[in-house]
Amino acid sequence: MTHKSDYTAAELLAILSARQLKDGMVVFAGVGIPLLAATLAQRLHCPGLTILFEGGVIGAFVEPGKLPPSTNDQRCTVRANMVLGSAEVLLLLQRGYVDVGFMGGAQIDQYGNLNSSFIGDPKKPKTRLPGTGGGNDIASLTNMIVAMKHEKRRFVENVDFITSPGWIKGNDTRRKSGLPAGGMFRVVTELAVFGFDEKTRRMKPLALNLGVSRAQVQENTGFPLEFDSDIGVTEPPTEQELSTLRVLDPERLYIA
Amino acid sequence: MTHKSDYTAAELLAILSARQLKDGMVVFAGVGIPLLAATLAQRLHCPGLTILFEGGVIGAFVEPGKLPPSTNDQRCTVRANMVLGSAEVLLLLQRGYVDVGFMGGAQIDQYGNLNSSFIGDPKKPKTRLPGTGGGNDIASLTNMIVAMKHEKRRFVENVDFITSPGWIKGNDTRRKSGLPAGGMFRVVTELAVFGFDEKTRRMKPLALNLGVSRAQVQENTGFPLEFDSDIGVTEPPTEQELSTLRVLDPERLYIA
Amino acid sequence: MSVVKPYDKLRKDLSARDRSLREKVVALEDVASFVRDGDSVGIGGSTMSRTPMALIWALIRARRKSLSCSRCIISSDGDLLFGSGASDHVITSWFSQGILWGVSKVMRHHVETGKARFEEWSHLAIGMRFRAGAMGVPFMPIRPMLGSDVLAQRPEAKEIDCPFTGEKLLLVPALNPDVALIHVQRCDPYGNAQIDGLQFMDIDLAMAANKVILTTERIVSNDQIRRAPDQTKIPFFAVDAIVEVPYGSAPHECYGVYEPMMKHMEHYVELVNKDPVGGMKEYLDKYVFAPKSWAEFLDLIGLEEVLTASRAGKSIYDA
Amino acid sequence: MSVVKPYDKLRKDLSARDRSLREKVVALEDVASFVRDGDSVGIGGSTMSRTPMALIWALIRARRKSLSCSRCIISSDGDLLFGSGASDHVITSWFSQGILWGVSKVMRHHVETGKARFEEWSHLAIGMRFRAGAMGVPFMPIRPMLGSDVLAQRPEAKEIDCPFTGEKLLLVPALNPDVALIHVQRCDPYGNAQIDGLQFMDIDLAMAANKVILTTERIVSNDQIRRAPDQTKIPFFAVDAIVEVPYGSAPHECYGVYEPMMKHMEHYVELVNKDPVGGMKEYLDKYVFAPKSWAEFLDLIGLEEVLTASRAGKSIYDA
Repeated sequence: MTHKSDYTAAELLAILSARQLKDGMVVFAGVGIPLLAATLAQRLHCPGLTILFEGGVIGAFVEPGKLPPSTNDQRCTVRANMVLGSAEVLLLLQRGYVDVGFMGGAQIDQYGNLNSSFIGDPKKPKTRLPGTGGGNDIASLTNMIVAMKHEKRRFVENVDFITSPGWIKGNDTRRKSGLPAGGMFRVVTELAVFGFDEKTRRMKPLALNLGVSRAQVQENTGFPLEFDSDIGVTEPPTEQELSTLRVLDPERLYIA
Repeated sequence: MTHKSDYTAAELLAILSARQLKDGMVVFAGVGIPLLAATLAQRLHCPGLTILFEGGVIGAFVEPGKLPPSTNDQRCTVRANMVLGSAEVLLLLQRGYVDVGFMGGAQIDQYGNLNSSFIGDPKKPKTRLPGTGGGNDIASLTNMIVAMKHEKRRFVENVDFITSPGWIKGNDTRRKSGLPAGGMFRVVTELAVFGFDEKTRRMKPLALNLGVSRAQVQENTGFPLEFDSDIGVTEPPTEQELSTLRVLDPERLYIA
Repeated sequence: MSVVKPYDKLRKDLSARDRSLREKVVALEDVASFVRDGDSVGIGGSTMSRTPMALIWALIRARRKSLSCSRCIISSDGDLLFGSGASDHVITSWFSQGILWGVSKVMRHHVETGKARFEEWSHLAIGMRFRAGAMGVPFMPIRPMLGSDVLAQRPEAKEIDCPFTGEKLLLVPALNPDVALIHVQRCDPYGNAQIDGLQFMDIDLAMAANKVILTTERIVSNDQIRRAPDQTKIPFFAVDAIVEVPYGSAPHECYGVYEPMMKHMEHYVELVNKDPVGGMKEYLDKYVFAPKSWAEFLDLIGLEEVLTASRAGKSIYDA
Repeated sequence: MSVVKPYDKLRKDLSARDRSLREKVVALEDVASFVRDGDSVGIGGSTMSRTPMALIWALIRARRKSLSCSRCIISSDGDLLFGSGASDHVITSWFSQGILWGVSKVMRHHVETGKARFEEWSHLAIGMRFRAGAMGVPFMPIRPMLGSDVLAQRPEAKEIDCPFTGEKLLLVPALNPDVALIHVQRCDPYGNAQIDGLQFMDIDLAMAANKVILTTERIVSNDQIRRAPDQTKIPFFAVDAIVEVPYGSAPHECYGVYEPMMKHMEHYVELVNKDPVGGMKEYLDKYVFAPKSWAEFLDLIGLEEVLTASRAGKSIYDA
């Protein structure tokens, strides 16, 4: 069994997220940890995982050591089943062909809304961030898994700006906004794995990572969390998961 | 000089319509006489004529003796610049890339409206005709040339059913219906060539074919025509036009 | 009632489909089990080109009925669907056997006697209805049909004033057939399909339908597909069943493989236009119900005609 | 005022273009004459892929200004457009140098000081804006952006209740740029263009724009195009000027030809993110204004890096 000192936070993130994917799924993956985790899943328990990339790719097998610098690069198309226009691949989400959208996040709130546009007032922002890309489309149209670093400034009660909608203001506000399908499903961090309450749609810890306490999770979160008394603990990364992951990213672009 | 007995009505139609086309034009051609006339123009005065076909073809050169049985057949694609989806080629009309739409017609009225859907009451039709195909789209979206046989039952005051709109009810009724672009431009028959009055949008003879009298044209037309006193006469087919045409359609599929 | 599926229903139906990477090759006699009486059926190709004739033949043999069939331009396949009783409703822009033979007497017989409906839209309207369906939106805006009597017959479409420009526009409703029937030149056992040459509306149709049955001139390996992924036109997860049927469009054409088998077409037209009921029965008995297999049907068309059509079909690449 | 061109204007502008079959090859130094200060400019490719870098380089050298630039995802090309003063308005879904380097300091500097505007739409929304423009309709319906603050910032879009289903929908306005800049692998002297691999939104962009300038890795004969007409992605009559520019996307990538020139990109990012004003000036002086030709610019990137990128670019076909 591996110990916490055997892997980085990013490696843990990649492995725990990879485990969320099931064989035969159609998953729309963002760049970075999602791309890496989906590719990892493909090489472990999901040989029939179909990965979609925003640049217009269906069913690629990214080559070890040749991670693409974005999901719009030709490296994303290696051994793909289909290469198509980028609007077309996004429309697959709208039509409903995709099981899971899988993204990273910069800032998230209690309802799973993501911000990647502004820090501070959008009219006079402290920081202008790069924006949505396909994030808004993916989050609006399918079930989402987000992998992100767990810091208090990233886990806030309400995001400054909803770039990619989660459950908006909870309850049925997402559906009422015109988004009846999909929604935030899982958030994976180096501390824990989260789901969302079926009714209130607030974020809820599902399992703690090995060696992480409830207090530690709460301390790093900007809003109150409710822990079930019987909350479980995630299995730590296996040797096989770690070694496969490291073959994929030998330069440690995303797992450092 | 050729004489009237040297060519068929269909040959005259094809040749007079071909002359309406100018080099460099982008023309959307229907099957039959239009396809033949556009191909003829390409081989005579319009080597740079770009012919579009409904099946999804840009810039084809149909082979002599290999006339396609429809504009959706592979023979339409010979030496084309581009083959694309049939919705895409129709959208080129909507966007405005096409100079002229060129069709045959079964029944036309004083405002250039075409009927290819019903004879009699559409609710209980005497005859159900094949319908619009791309005709409605072409007529709605671009400047039209129609080549058709001149018979009283085909040239009616008002068509039973507007399948492909010309000037609707004349004046600005076409624009008011939501069709500000294009409109019926020329009608070519074995008797005469017609245009449309700039204001009233009624059909108007522009030139008589050789040996055809005004009375003969009026007799074969189901609505009153106004002839300018100085109305001209079209040049009869030349030997070169006829021989080139006959090479294109050696089996006389369309020129019999 | 609106003809448009509500988004909830559209998503629910699609998420219930098995979209995993799996082999889906079946026999031609099995495809009828994918289609229920009363289904709406989208038909690929156009006129006499890449018509999924073997699939239509198989559905008629299985005595499917009350199908509502949509196709951009329908020809003798439409005749057979009406004449066999498989369909009593066709949605299309043009319906006859082919321009060379005038007006189909079979279509006329069924429509003029009220036995069946021929619902007419403009060609672009049909395309945009499939496209809206493919995109997961309830409509597409277009300009054609405005001002015409084609529109006057179509209460299913809605005229609006554009909220941006104030112009008149027509919204045509999404069409999401229960099943799409499509014939392609090649696909792999998962359903990744490549279509050469004329595409017609097949890509939108495939993405719009809730089930896709492909026939293919040949099945190739997934490796071959992955060598040129930008040639894939329909992704495997939109496909539910695959049958390898060489000459699967006969007597119609398949781009780059064979031209229409015109002698058989002329024989067909003569038979049914002389007598749209008796002639049709004779044709169906002899060419659809009697043969034991598609190969036997091809044999009835005749080897010489099949070879002539093949030679002409490949000549597209000589020019 | 609506951002959408009325249909009358759209048609009039297009009919004024010379769409005849004619040769259109020009020199790189001539392309600036096709673009006026203040024009709206659509940029092909995405992120670091098939970016029309040589065209942007030429426009900056010609001191074009006040361009309103739209691109699905914009990267260091956006930096250069802001940093050089060529553009003060970018319409996109994502703007940074590339995911590897965090947030662009150049973008931040210009946007946060109010020197320039970064107008954000969802990725699909940008695509559907080009598509509406390409189709000659004033809008397309989509579902994303609803419920988000991205929409709250975009009064140009209109929320409606669907007239068919009653559902909420968003209508995004057509985008018809004055000029599109697109880089392709090959085209003929008329402008029939083939694009291998990733297409991004280039086809819609080309059809939507009122003028298209292509750079191409190589010019091929019209005969070669006509041998495989189903590989043509942009028809000649949508194209107004063509420049043959090998490595015309450098230091970005061109599918199947070269990967990004990452050492140069890293050098660039380091320079401008350290000092978005001075570093940018230094970069522009050295790499944009000083070289006498595009070949000289490539020489500054360095032969070894260009060759490395080429070898990697072609390896896509080995896998």
